Amino acid sequence: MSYIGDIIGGIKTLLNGMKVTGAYFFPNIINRKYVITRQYPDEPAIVFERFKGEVVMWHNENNEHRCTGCQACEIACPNGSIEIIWDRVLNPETGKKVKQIDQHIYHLGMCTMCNLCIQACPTNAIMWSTNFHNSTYDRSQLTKVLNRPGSKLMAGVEE
Amino acid sequence: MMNTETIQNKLAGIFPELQFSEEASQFLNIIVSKDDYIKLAETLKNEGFDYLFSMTGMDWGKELGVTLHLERTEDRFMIVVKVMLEDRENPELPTLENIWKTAHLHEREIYDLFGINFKGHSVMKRLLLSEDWEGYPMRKDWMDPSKMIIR
Amino acid sequence: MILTHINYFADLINYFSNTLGWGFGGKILGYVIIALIYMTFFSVAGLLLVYLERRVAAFFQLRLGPNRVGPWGLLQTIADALKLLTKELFGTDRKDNLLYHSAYYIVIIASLMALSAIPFSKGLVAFDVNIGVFFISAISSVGVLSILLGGWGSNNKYSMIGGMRSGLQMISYELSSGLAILTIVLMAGTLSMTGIVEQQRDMIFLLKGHIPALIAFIIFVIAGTAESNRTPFDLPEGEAELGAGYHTEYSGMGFAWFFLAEFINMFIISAVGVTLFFGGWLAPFGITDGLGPEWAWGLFWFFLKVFLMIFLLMWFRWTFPRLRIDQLLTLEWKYLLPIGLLNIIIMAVFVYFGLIL
Amino acid sequence: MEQVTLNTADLKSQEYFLNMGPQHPATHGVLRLILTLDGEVVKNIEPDLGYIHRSIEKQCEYEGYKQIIHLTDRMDYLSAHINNEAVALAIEQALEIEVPERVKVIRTIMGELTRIASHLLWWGVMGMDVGALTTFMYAFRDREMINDIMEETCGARLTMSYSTPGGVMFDLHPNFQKRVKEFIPHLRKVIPKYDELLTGNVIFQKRMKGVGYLSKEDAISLGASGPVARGSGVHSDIRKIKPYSALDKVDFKEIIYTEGDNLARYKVRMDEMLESLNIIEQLIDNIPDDGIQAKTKALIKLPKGEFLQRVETARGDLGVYIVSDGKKNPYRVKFRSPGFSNLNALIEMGKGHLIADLVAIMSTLDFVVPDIDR
Repeated sequence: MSYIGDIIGGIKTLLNGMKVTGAYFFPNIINRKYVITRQYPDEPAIVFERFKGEVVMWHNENNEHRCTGCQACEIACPNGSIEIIWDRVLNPETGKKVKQIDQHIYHLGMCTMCNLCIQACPTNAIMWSTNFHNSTYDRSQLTKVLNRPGSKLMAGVEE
Repeated sequence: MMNTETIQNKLAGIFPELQFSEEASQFLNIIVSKDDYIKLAETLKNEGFDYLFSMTGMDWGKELGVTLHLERTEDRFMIVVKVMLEDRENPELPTLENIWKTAHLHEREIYDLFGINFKGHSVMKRLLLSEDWEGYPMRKDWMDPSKMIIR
Repeated sequence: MILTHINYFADLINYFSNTLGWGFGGKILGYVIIALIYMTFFSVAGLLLVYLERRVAAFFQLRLGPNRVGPWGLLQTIADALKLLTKELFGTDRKDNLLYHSAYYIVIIASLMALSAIPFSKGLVAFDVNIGVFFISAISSVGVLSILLGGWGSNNKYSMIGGMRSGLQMISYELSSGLAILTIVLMAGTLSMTGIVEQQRDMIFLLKGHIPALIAFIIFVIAGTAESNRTPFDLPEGEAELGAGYHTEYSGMGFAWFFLAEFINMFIISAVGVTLFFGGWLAPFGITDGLGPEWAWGLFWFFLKVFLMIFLLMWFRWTFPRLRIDQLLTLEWKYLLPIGLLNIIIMAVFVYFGLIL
Repeated sequence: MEQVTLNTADLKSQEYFLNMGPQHPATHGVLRLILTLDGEVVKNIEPDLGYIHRSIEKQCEYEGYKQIIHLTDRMDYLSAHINNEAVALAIEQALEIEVPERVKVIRTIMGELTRIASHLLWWGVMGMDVGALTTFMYAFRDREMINDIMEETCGARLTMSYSTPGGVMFDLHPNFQKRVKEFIPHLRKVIPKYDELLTGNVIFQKRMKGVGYLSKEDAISLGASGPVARGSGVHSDIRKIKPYSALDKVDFKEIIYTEGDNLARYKVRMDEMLESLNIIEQLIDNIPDDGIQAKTKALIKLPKGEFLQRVETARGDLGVYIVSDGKKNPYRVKFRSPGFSNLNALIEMGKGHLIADLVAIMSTLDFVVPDIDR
């Protein structure tokens, strides 16, 4: 009689499975109870504050940043995503030559978001932004200059 | 339970030319010549080292080599077997495929990346790289023409 | 046999040929109009079913499904069809052109023909033949030919395996569904689809034939699912195994025809099931009798029942894993067929001794 | 009259080749198997790898020790954190650093969460491979909760790069404990449902039972590890054999099934999820508070020598073998990936089965192709 028993037992397991899916389906029909879809442009995406979107450089309202051009981030980066073009400029007040960044170039396309540059930065000049709209039509647009045009080093960071 | 002394004494009795060292490693290192390699592998398998944890191709600069990590599943005792090959042009070793089946893919990988030819292996073809690839990229003297890795 | 039923399609042809006096030309015109109605129904129902499937699947899977194009996403499948229409038709290099291209015509013709014998409502059946049930099961086995041809003609090993599997599967399961249908035919005493429906006025066959009818229904549902190539019997496609199986190498409309036909086949299986077991277009317990034109209520009840049946098939699809080819045959030859044969004997005995209700 | 006779010797069946992959739904990535088939029966399997080979081992020879870690995320991306941990542990072992207790506990919790996430994804894909498409979405719903926990603390959902030599990147987010405590009962509630949906299903049982048998001896000889070996009754859980991080402080049992078939491997993973929950539950309430970073130098140089660290990833026995010559770059790094050795087992197990079974076997081996190719 195991022949009949097999059939009945088998059908029972099948019904069990249908019970599980049905228990999700019918509430979903009525009030979308278990629906987990987030319709992104209509509903905002959940972005956590620590999300590693891209590296940005902090600027204050006077267009000043904290990057001294020490290149610690460039050395720390495993992929060579960061290149710093710097120069020594004569400081008129002290009369000494001071290292100053010209361009802090960041290749987002090569970045693996490993956080080592930000850990390495002695002056907290760079940080993560939670921006995730990173797609572009052209790969060259992923190469970004982090310091804004005309920005200067914030006073007091050098010490 | 097996420990370093017992296995060392046992093996030294069978293979007088083996070198043992425990320097700078957590395990007993056995350095074997190419000729004793297959016999040592068989002996170790009979000693209960039934789990070939990994087979690592090595380029020591002058010579190429293979490092085996062998483990007894019974008491989880691990030893390291190293074999060095002076010949960089046509390095050859007998295959371990028949002793530990897992060597099948590991040996193909080593052949692919280091160019060590395992005699008697059933499918001695390139595994990761394409058939027409030239050179053995994991060797230290391999130059990367595209400057992809070595900046 | 002279058909005494009301048949609006026959009336239409009669109107053109006799009332208007257009003779043979009027007949042809009538046929063309009926064909157009059926083709429109074919595509509209196909697209709606695709939409329904996606929506139902989405709710099973905690998603929303298509909801952007048109109200509730209703036009999504039309947009998809437009996309498929404009796509390039390309296949493998050394395909057998004749077989490859005839495959999708056969599949459409087979399902359209099967559709013609299904009574949608009182008097709404294009081909009201006295052997309707027999006709449908004969025609639906033509469908397998297209899959075999598509699988073979594509010159692709995955397609071929899919086609071969399908041949095995559809031919075997044809037997069981045939037996299940015969069980009901025994009870009805007629092979005519409209006749079967009319016989269920007092009680639907599922209740009338109680135990054997219930077993026949279960067998029919399983065999029907297998015949329409749906999970758990979607071996010819077997997504995880064969990519897309027999239609791997079809693109654009070639693929779309297969896709539509699959859904129409599901509709046909459900419609046959509803006609045989649930009284077709008859209202349950006659609750809407005399409340307006019978054909309109008939349509409503028919499509409602078919929808519920289709929903059952969809529920299967989104719940069960797929069988293996040998298990598929084991199920058929060791379980369904013996039980079906036994069942038909039981039914015969019941009918002979008047044990049915 | 002419006699027509059929000489059966003239009837020949021919074996043929089938390229399964590199683009194929069942290979979960770009694994290519060259199958020799007789009808639908698999006669021989020859894997062709390297479609996602990125020479991680070679790259490591040109990176500093801190910089290796983020590369390992990309190997077995489903157990990214455990890979990170393996390298971090290897470096710590070489430098003889004692990491703070908090770090150990955090790493263990994260590791177990990663394991659950990986097994959940496997469960969903397993269902898809045998044709039950709905499992995938259910598994992803639950996995998403883990991903959110990860993102909140580590800033990334999959490739966390969370461990560093001597510690972890960030401290735990204040919400971490709350979210984990929400997740544990949720998973405990849904796993029985999953069992009803898939495990108990008669079709699934028939597909799994007795298929892809791997004997204990073969499992050891083929170098199988992780759930594959444990499904064949091999005591192979590194968490038990050589406990690392905080695993020596927790009480859990190693899941071993002895049947050696698909169903056994399936059950090992299902039970492991619950066991991982147990581990997390024991640790989550008393995370010590003694800092997240041991003192390390900015530029790490390992002493001369060879260092092997083994951890149990979701796939099995991952070995990180670092040969150092005292410079700032390693001389040679070898990742003994579990998937690579488990692939050996597929070659052995798949022979003589139908294609459909091969797909199911591959699914129970739970390949992550970047892990095989490295």
